Amino acid sequence: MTPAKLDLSPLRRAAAWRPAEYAFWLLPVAAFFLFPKSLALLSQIAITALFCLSLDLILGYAGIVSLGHAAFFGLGAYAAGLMAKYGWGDPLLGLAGAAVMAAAAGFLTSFLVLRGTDLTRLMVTLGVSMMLYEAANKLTDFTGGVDGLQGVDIQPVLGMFSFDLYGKTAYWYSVAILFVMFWLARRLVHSPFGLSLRGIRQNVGRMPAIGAPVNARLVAAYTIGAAYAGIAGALLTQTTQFVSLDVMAFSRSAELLLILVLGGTGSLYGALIGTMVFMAAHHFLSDINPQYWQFWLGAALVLIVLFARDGIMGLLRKLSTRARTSS
Amino acid sequence: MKLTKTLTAAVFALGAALSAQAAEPLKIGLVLPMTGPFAAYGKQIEHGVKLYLERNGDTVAGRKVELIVKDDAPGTAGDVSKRLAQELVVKDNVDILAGFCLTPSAFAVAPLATEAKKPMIIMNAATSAITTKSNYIVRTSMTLPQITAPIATWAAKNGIKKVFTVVADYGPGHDAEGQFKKTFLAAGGEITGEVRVPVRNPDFAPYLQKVKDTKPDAVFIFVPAGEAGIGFMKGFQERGLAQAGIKVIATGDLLDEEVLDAIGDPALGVISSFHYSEAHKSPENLAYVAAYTKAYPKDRPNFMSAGGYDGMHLIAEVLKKTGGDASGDKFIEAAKGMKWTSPRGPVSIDPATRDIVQTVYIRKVTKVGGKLQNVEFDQVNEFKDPGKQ
Amino acid sequence: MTIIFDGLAAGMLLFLISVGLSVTLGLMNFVNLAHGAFAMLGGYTCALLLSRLGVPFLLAVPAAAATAALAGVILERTLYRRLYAATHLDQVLFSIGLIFMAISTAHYFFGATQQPIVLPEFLKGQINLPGLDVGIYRLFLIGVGLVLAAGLQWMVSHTNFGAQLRAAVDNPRAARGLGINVDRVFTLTFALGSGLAGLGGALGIEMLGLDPGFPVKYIVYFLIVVAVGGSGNIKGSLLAALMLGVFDVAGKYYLPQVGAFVIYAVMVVMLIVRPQGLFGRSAAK
Amino acid sequence: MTPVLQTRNLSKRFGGFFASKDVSLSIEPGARHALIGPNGAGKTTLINLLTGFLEPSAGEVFLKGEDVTRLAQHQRVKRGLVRTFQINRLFAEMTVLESVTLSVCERLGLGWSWWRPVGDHTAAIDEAAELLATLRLLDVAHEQTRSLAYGRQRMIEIALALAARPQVLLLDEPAAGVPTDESRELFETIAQLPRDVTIVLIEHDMDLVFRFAERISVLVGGALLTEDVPEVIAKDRRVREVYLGEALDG
Repeated sequence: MTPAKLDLSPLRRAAAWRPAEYAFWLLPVAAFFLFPKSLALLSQIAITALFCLSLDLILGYAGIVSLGHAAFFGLGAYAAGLMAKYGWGDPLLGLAGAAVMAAAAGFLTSFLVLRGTDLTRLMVTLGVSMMLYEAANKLTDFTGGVDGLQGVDIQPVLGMFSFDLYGKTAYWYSVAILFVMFWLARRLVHSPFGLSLRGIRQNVGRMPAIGAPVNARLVAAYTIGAAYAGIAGALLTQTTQFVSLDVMAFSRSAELLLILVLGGTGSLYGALIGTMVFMAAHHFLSDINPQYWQFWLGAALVLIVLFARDGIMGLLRKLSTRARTSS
Repeated sequence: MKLTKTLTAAVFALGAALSAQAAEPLKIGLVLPMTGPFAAYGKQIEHGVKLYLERNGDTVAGRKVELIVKDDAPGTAGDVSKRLAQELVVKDNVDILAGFCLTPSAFAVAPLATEAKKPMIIMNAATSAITTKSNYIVRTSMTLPQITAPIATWAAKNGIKKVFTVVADYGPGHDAEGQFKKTFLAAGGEITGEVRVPVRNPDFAPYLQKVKDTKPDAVFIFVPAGEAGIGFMKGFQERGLAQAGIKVIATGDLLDEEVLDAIGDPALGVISSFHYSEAHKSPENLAYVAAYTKAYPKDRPNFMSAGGYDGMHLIAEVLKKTGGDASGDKFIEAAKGMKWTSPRGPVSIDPATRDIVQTVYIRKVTKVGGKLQNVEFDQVNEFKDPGKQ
Repeated sequence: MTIIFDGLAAGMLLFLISVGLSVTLGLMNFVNLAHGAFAMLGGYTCALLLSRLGVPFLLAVPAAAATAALAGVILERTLYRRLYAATHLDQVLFSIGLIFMAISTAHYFFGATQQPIVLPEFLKGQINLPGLDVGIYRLFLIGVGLVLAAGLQWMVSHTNFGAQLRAAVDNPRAARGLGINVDRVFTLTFALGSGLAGLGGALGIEMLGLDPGFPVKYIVYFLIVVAVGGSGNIKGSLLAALMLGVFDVAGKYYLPQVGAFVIYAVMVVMLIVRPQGLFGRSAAK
Repeated sequence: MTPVLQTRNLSKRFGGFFASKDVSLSIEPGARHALIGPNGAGKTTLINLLTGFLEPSAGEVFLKGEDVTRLAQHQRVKRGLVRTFQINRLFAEMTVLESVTLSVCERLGLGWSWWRPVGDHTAAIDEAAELLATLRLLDVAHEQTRSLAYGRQRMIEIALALAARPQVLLLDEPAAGVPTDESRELFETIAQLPRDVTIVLIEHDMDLVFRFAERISVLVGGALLTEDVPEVIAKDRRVREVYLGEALDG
């Protein structure tokens, strides 16, 4: 007795690609031709976007706040860097190694963040990342400490495209990886697994009552988020051929959280757009006013919170509804 | 150094003659932390560079100098520095990369300098190995072993037998510790204890207590200039270590002119070795300090501004020599062996290592006209970086 | 013994600079990461009064607290008020924005250098007892901290204002119904929180230094104390701060190679054992 | 016949206070069983103990003869023991159809499937739609849950539980806060559930209880006072005292 009355297509086709999405992914192609001399910045935007996506998976979907996500980014960065230093310089192999490394760490630490309030989680993730930071700082022989890890020798991508001064290879490589990872994440959030994560975020108390093992799901989500962060870290290592201790710093975690909230949590495009806007604003402001640019960034943040609380995605959604209702 | 002067004059004349042909502006990209925890460093270096241009005109070998400052805050993130340097090369088409406050930013950019064949002037970062990372690197600041070894030698010669070392727990701190131990032990001294403290360390009490308990003749301290040095010195005084007969010996970073006032009187009497002091007695320095104070009345000239000033000086002199040609290979060839009299005293670029050779002074903090100053009383001439020997 | 004393003093300093946050976060449930900016304001006020105007230290410190409290009132009236109902994340974002602005402003007016401060003679030096060296300034900090903790505890649990505050936080609508001026209570509490921050900032310069990076540099420490103590709990914050101070100092003395590890490890372990903090009955509120 | 749900000396202590005390309960398959008692009698606590939301201080819970005392909540759900909540626990930002599909997916064991989008799991969606049709919620299938009126949200609370295909359904005051006419409709829906679903109900409205329940257990102070068919309970002096006493206090 399938009810003939109900049109199921809104849910059936929820995961279909929309025209705006196709248009969005033309942006990186357009950017390549429009700003051929800013590819270094554009690559780092792509990498940060992937990093931000990883936080979105755990915060925006699974609802775990973290102030220590840079730990996984850093682990990935070091994993890829060390692999390259000791002869495993193939980029894709490096990404895989970084993902495995970060996922393992994510899995182990996920058990620490299952309990507690947001504040507790913030502080536990922060504490874990600070300890990793100190460890990386202490293991100077291994990581280079504050001086950074050098001698990161990356082979050409797929054995064909070597990293060049203009950053063309780095750019296409970063964008390609971002796209593939985004595509996977997009599948994931639209799947029943993704739906269950949304369920956990919206009402964690109900999930066990419909038979969902909440802790196991959170562990899985956290592990996946960590793996994503690890891949982003590895990309940074490979495109800059250097690892600085700063990859694990608190400021990186905090800034990331900022970017994500700015873009809007719980929507993958929010993570991407937030990164683009933040990094571009950062770049232009600091170029115009290298000493005091932070003031304007701060002012922008305050205004956003006061007048556009759901982040950029929320603003866009509001605008599109308004456009629809008026037309 | 009469020879240097004549040489400089000759080069100057030659450069002036050739300058007419090169008319394109000379673009210099300064990669410096202008915000964040190391903002004070970036500011000082920028001051140095700008002061040079102010005093000597902003046209070098006929080319007008154009500075492009990029904020690589926090200064320790190699990826940021590298991206900015890459942009400077690719987008802004700079002729010379300069600045580089901290070691990781220098390390991260080094391969880029090699690839782009651009001269890269290190104006502060002090890890010894930096100049080995690219053949296009020249340094006008100092290296840690270079400023550390003399204090160890001095201490051993002046009745200090037992030393406790306290260094910040990061690369440069480890370098300083290693060099101090090496030199001091070789000179017959004894290390009674060593401790590495976290870089961001609000309280030195436990370490100072440990020092006090082991009763050395002196404590050797290396921490990044800033609040760590202040905390150490204040704690040192509070705890009465001086009364217990313990001296402080340090590299000059601790007593950088910018933080000296913030440390205040507890700094009096501390002995350090360093390459620059505001109180250095030479006509060059007197004129330099006067010009600096006039241009930046809020700040005091220190070793970082000297690094920036001399970096710009080097660029200017090299261009005069090459006739305005700033291409990597020519620039570096011309820079090798360059000698001049800096506000800090006579300096030169070691042709073999492209690192700076300079006089390192032993100084004591004294009040001069109501102002705390590092007054020099001993020196090691033409001292090369011992880290590369 | 000296080590324990030093640990207590370090802990008390932690308490002094974070108790204001405990007030705003715990009692008002507002994640004010810009806490450090208020502390910095207090610090600069104190430093300037001391060095430029020659105001005595014991006057400059309360003046610093008052300035920070005043700034708190102004900002609460104009900005913070709008965000009481917002999510914690929004509050975090907002206060980070304020931090950025505060850093740049301080940088602009005072430069990036460390501010000098000279303590009055009677707070300098050390008293040497057999087996125990007591730094006078440290003793002073411990005294101020204890007085403050006792005063706050008394105020929250025994005064009319404390009762009004608790009612206003638990249920603003009901409190309004009871004739409590909720807006005023919140403004005053916020002023208290920022005033405490200013006080901590002023007292902390001697040991922590003061430059525009201050609000970010010690943010981690504030948060640790508040999280471990259970936010909003004066006694909890005090105990947590003292414990962290003692662990930290003792760790550094006996196991210097472990260094900064100790404080984070202690925090993580404590949070896992007691996710609500030491005394976190109302922490989840 | 083996009882489908059984407890043995189930107790829960908070400090010195017994929220549940030595409750031994036995519920037959297909039962329509009500739990009543004054406020604070421990009805919700009992449901929390049965479903694993709370861990008992002593005693056991058996489901279809199996000891489930140590099983986690979701494992009991998998075995057919499902509950609703006194205060709605819904997915505010999902559409009604999404919410119910989520619950169906969990039952079908699709919760770990991450490759195919929800929209491709047609069986799950069809089943969710069917359930909505039964509960007369089709017209709001694509509305966001939070935009609905309270009465309908209460229906979704039940729909989420039904999507888990319970064998034993524990309803904690399903009509709480629902206007009278809507609550009647709601109970009609409950009454129409097939007999292979055993229903245990907490309800304050005695009218509804006596109309619906076939057996009633009375809880007082965490302990089981008595259990019988409605006619007997209605005449029980002790029960009336309990309620009368409460009425006097109130």
